[in-house]
Amino acid sequence: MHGPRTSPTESRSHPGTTDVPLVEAFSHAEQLTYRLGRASFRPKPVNNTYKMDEDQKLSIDELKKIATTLRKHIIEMTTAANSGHPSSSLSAVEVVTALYFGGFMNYDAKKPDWPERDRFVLSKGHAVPVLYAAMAEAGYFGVELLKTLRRLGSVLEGHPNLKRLPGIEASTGSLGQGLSIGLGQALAARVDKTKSKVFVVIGDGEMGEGQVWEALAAASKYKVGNLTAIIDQNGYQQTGATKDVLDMGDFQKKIEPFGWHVQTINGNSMEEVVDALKTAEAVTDKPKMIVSKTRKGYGILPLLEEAGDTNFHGKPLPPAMAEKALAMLS
Amino acid sequence: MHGPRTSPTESRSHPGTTDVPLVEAFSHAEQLTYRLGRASFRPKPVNNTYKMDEDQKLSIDELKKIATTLRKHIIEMTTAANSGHPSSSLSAVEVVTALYFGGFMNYDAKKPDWPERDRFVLSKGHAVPVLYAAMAEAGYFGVELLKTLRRLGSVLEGHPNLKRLPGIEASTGSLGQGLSIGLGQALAARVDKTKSKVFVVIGDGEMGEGQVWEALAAASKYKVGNLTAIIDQNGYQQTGATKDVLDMGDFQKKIEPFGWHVQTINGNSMEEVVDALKTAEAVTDKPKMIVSKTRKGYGILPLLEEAGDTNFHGKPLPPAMAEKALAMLS
Amino acid sequence: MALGELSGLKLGQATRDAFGDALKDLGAEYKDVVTVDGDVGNSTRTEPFAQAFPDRAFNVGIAESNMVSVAGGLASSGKTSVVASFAAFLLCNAYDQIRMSVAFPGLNVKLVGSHAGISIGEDGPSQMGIEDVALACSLPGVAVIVTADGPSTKAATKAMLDHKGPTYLRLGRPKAPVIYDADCDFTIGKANVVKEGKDITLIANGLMVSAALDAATALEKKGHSVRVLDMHTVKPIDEAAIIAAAKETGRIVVVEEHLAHGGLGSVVAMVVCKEHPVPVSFVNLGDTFAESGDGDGLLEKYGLTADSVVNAAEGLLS
Amino acid sequence: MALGELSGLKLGQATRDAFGDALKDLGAEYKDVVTVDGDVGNSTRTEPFAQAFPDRAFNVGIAESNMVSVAGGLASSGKTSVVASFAAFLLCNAYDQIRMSVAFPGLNVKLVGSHAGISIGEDGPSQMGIEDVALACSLPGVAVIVTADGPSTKAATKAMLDHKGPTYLRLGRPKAPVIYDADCDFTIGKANVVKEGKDITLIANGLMVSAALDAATALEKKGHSVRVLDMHTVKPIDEAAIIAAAKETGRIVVVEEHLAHGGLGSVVAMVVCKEHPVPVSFVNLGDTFAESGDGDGLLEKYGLTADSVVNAAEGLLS
Ligand SMILES: Cc1ncc(C[n+]2csc(CCOP(=O)(O)OP(=O)(O)O)c2C)c(N)n1
Ligand SMILES: Cc1ncc(C[n+]2csc(CCOP(=O)(O)OP(=O)(O)O)c2C)c(N)n1
Ligand SMILES: [Mg+2]
Ligand SMILES: [Mg+2]
Repeated sequence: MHGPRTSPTESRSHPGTTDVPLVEAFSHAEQLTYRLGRASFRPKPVNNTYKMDEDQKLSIDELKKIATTLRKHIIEMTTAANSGHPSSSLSAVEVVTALYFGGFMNYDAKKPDWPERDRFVLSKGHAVPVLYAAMAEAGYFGVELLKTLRRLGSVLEGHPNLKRLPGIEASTGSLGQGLSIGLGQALAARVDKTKSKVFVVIGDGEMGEGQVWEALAAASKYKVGNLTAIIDQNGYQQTGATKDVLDMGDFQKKIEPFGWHVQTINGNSMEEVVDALKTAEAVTDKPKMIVSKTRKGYGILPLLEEAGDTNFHGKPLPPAMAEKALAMLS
Repeated sequence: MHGPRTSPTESRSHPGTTDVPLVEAFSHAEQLTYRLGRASFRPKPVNNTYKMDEDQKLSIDELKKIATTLRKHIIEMTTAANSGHPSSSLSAVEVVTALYFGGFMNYDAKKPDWPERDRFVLSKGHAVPVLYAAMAEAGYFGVELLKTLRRLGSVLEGHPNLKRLPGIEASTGSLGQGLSIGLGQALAARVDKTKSKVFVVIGDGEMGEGQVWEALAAASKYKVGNLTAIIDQNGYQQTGATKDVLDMGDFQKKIEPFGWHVQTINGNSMEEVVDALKTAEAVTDKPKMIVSKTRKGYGILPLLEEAGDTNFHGKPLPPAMAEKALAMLS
Repeated sequence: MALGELSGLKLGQATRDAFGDALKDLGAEYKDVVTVDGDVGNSTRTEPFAQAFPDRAFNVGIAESNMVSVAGGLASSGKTSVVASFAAFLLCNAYDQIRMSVAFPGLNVKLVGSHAGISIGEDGPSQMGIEDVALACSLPGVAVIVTADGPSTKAATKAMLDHKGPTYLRLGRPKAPVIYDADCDFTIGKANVVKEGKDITLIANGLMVSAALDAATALEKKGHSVRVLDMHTVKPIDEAAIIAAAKETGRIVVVEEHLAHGGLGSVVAMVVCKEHPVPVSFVNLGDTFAESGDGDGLLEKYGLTADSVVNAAEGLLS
Repeated sequence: MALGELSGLKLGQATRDAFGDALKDLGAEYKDVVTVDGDVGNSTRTEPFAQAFPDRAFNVGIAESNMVSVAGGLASSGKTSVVASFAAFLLCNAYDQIRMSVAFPGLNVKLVGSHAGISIGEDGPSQMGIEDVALACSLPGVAVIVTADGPSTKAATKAMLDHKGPTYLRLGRPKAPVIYDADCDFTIGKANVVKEGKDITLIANGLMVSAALDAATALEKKGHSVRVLDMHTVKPIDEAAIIAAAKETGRIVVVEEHLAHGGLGSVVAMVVCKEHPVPVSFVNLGDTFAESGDGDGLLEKYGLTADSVVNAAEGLLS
C-alpha cells in the first residue's frame, strides 16, 4: 500500500547552500506512509477548508501503531546519524502522533504552503526526529530520507530549518522562541480571517526561558483561541532532573493565573492525549495549554535504566542498544 | 542642623569621561540632609554590622515628612533638567523612603563600598530621581547636586550608573534586569556568609519582561531569604494603562506559585509599606515579594488629572505646573 | 554652530518622525503590513499606523524577545512585519530572536530601531543604540539601512517594504538637517554622492552626513576638493562607490554615530584593503559608552562633529 | 587531510576541555571565582569546577538572560563571575544583559562561550556561534580572546581570571591541534608570532591558526616566506604586530571561523587602513549561516581550510 509520492523540492533557497543532493536522491522514492492499510492520509478539502472525513479518522489503536513506528524511526535515524536527541524525541511521540494523525491538524503534505493550513511549531527543536518521523509518515517526504538526518547536504538538519524543508513552520533550536512564533501565526490567522490553528510543543526545561512567559501573557491579552501549547513535561533537562536544575513545579498552577485554559494529563497515554486535544479544540475564547506529563525516552525506559541514565540527553543509542530498542518496540 | 559632609569622588573612572566638573562644584557644599532635627542618619556599627539604634528610628510621621521632601526634589530636579520621569518616581516614594529611612536597610553613606551593606536595586531605572533624592537626604552627596540631573558631566545620569556614582548598586535603564542582579548580590552574600540583604524595585509594566520571571524561578530555587522585591504597581506603563497594554492582572496569584512569600498592599500608605517590610523581614527561608499598589504621580494627582494625563510618562512638569505641585506638597 | 548650518542645510523632521509618517501613509496600500511594538510606539512613531490600522497593530508590552518572535511568526504566515523599538532594546535585548526567528529563516521582517546614537541626549547610555549597526550586520542576509534625513527616510521606508527579506532601519531621535528633496529616490545598496570632489572622500551615514557636508564646506574653503558619500546602506555595501572613491580621491574618512567596532568604518576598511588600499581615517565613538547630557553637547564631547572630520581629513591631506 | 597534519601538529584537547580543566585547577587558589551556568555546564566544561566547589557554582536553568545578570550581581559584590554557555546563546540570547549588567558597569565578569564556529558540526546553525566575536567586540571595555589550542587556552584562562574587568573567551568543541608548549605564556593583547616570514603574513585565531600553519607549510614549499600570527586577542588588538606585518611583509591574509562582519578581519582592516595601507585578503564564513553536517565537511564546504588560505595568499603574492 503506497501513499502519495512526494517531491520536497527546495522552494526556498538557502544562502551559501546551493546543493541538496540528498533531497534530490530521495525525491522520487516510494512513500511508505504509515502502513496501516489506509489509502492516503491526505485530508480532503471541504468548503475551502481541509477536513478529515469521519471514516478517515484513525482509532486509538491505529494511532498507537503509528506512535510505535515513529519511535522506531527516531531510534534508527539518530543511531544512523550517530548524534541527536532520541530520548527528548521519544517523550513527545504520543502528542505529535495525535496532532498529525488524529485529525486535529488540517494540512496537506503535498501542498505544504497552503495558506490556510494549521501550523505545528516544535519549540524544543532538538526533538526534531519525532517531527521528521511524523512528516515522513504523513507524506511530506520519503521515509528513506530519514536516514540522512544531520548529514552534510541533507534538509533534515539537526534542528528544524524552515528555509530548507517545506512543512517546517519555525526554525528552532535556540530554546524559548516557539510559543512566540506560534502566537504570531495565530494572530496572522486572525488578521487574514482564516481558520488556521497553531500547535506548539515546549520542553519543561525550556519553560525556564523568560520569553515563554512573555508569550503566555501576550497570548492571553489577545485571547488567541486558535493557539494550543503542549508542555512535554518529561522531568529532565540537559544537566539533570528539572527538579534539581530549575524546579518549575506545578505548571498548571503557574499558567492558569496567566489566563490560559490548562489541562494536565499523562502525555504518554494516547487516550489522554486525544481527549485533551478534543477538550482544547472546544475552547475557542482563550489560549489553551496541555501540561503533558511524560517520561523522557518513553518506549525504551528499561534500556535507559539498564544504561544507568534515565535522562540520556543528547546522545544516540549505540548500535547494539538501538537493536535492542527496536526489538523491544516490535 | 547639618548632616555629614560628602565627597562623591569618582572612585571608579569612566572610560572616555575624564571630567566631572559638576560633581567637583558641589562636593564641598553643605549637606542639608532631611531637616528633621535629627543629628545624623548614619546607622552605627553594632557587632560588626550596622544597626540603627531604637531611638534613631523614625516615626511614621517623620517618614511621611521625608517622603514629601523627596517628592519636592523629584519635581524640582526633573523640571530643572527639562526631562525625566517624575510620575514614575513619585509612585515609589513611600517604598524608597521606608527602605532608606525606616531602618530596613543597613548602609553607610560615607562608606558606600562597605562590603556588608544592604543593597538597593532600582530595576525601573527611569525612576532614578526618587533614588537620587533619597541618597541626597541620606548623605551620599549634597542636595545641591540634584539640580545637575541629566546635565552633561553630572554623575546624576538619566538612569543609574554604578560606575560613576558610589551608592548605586546596579546600572539599570534597560528594563527587566534588576531582579536578576539583586539575586546575584543575594547569592554573593550567601557565599561570603554576610548578613547583607537586597531590595529590588520593579515596575508593573516591567513585569512583562520574561527575565523577571526567570529570576523569580531561580530565586525560589536558591531560597534566597535575603531578597525582597517590590513591584510598584502604579497601573501605567509607557503607552498607556497596563490593563490595556499588557494586563498582568493579579501579581500575587501569579507569583505565589513561583514559591515566593507575597503580600499585596497600598504602596502609597507609609503605614502599610512599613508593616509589609517588617513582615518580609521576618521571613528568611524564601524570597519575598511586595506587590505595592500605587498611583503613578502620587502626591500631585489633581494636577495630572487637570492636565488630562494621569500617566504623564517620561515628561517633566512644565515650570508653572511644577510650582503648583510644590505648593500642593507644602 | 548647529549641525548642517555651515553647509546651509535647514532642520527638518527627525528620521523617526519621517518613518512614522511614511508608514502610516503606506498602510492603506500595503495591506500585508502589520506592526509589532513593545510599549514604545509613541517613541518609535509606529503609533500613527497603529491608530489608523488597529487590527494590524500589536503592542505586546515590555517584552522585546516575544515581540520579535511574534513578528517572525506573522511573517512566516505571509505578513510583512514591521517591528520597532529603541535600537538598543531591539538589537540588544532581542538579538537571538532576530537571529533565529527572523534572519535564519530569512523572513520578511522589517526591524526598525529608533533612538540610535548618542544624540538622543539626556536619557543616557542605557537607551542609546551605539552598537546596533554592528549587531544588525552580523545577521546573515539582513539588509542594514541608516538614513540621514526626513525625505530619504520616507523613501527608504517604502524601499524597505518593497524589499523581500529581513531589513534593519536605523532611526534617530533629534531633528535632522534636510539634505534631499521631498521626492528623492532611494535604492537599497546604492550610495548617494551628495557632493562631488576629487582630493578626498568623506563617507558617512545618518546624522553624520550633515557633519560631513559641513566639514566639506570648511575644507573647500581651504582649497580642497571634497567628495561626500551618503552610505545609507551598510549591508549590502556599495563596493563600487568605495572603490571609485579610493581610486579617484586616494583618501577616505568614514564618519558615523556608532562604536568603532563593526560599524560602517569597518566595512569600508575591508573593501578598501581588499580592492584598493589607500589611507582611511575614522571618526566615530571609539570603544566607549557615552553618558547623559544634551545631544549637541554629547556629539561635541565625544568628537562627532564637523571639526573632527576636518581634522581627520587634514591629517590625510597633509 | 586533517587540520594541522601538514605542519606536523598532533591533535590535543578541545579548547573547551582545556578551559574546564584549568578552571577547576585554579578554583582552590582563586577563591573569589564563582560560576553561573545555564543548563549546559557539561557542554561548556564548567562541570568539574562545579563539582569541586558546589557552593560557588550556580546553575540557573535554561535562562541565559537571568544567568548573565546574576553573574553581574555577583561581580558587583566582589566575586569574579565566570558565566558560560554556548557562544551563540551567551552572546545572542543575553546580549542586553551583558551590555547593561556587565559591560556598562565594567564588572569583573568572565564570559565564556563554547561551541563557537561551524566546526561543532551536526547540531547545525542554531547552536553555532558565528557572530560572537562581532558581538563581544561591540561591548565597550570588554576584552575578547579566541584561543587556538589546549595549552594556550589553559594559560588564557588564568590570564583572564587575573585580568580585572569584563572579558570574553571563545572556545571550540572539536579537538584542536597542539601548537604551544604545555607551559606557554599568555598575554592578553599581545599576538604571538608562531612562525616567522617576510613575504606575507597570515593572521588567524582559534582553530584557524592550524589552518594558517598548514597553509604556510604549503606556501613555503612553493618558495614563499610566510609569517603566521596567532591573534588570540581581538580586543584590545595588537596594533604593533599588525603594523609590523604590513610594513615588513606587505601583504596580509586574515583567517577566522566567523562571519566576515565584525570579526578579526574587520579589526585588522581598520588598523591597516589607518596606519599602513597594504592589500589584505579575508578567509571567513562570509555572510551566511552554515548547516548541519560533520565538522570537517563543513569547514571544507564553507572554505575554512588551508587550501582557501593558500589561494588567498597566492592571489596577493602573484
Ligand atoms: C537558548 C538555549 N539554551 C540552551 C540550549 C541547549 N540545550 C539543548 S536541549 C537542552 C535541554 C532541554 O530540556 P527540555 O526543554 O526539558 O527538553 P527535553 O530534552 O527534556 O525534552 C538544552 C539546555 C539551547 N538549545 N537553547
Ligand atoms: C528593555 C526596555 N524596553 C523599553 C524601555 C522603554 N521604557 C522606559 S520606561 C517604560 C515604561 C515602564 O513602565 P513601568 O515598568 O510600569 O514603570 P512606570 O514608569 O510605570 O513606573 C518603557 C517601556 C526600556 N527602558 N527598557
Ligand atoms: Mg525535559
Ligand atoms: Mg507602571
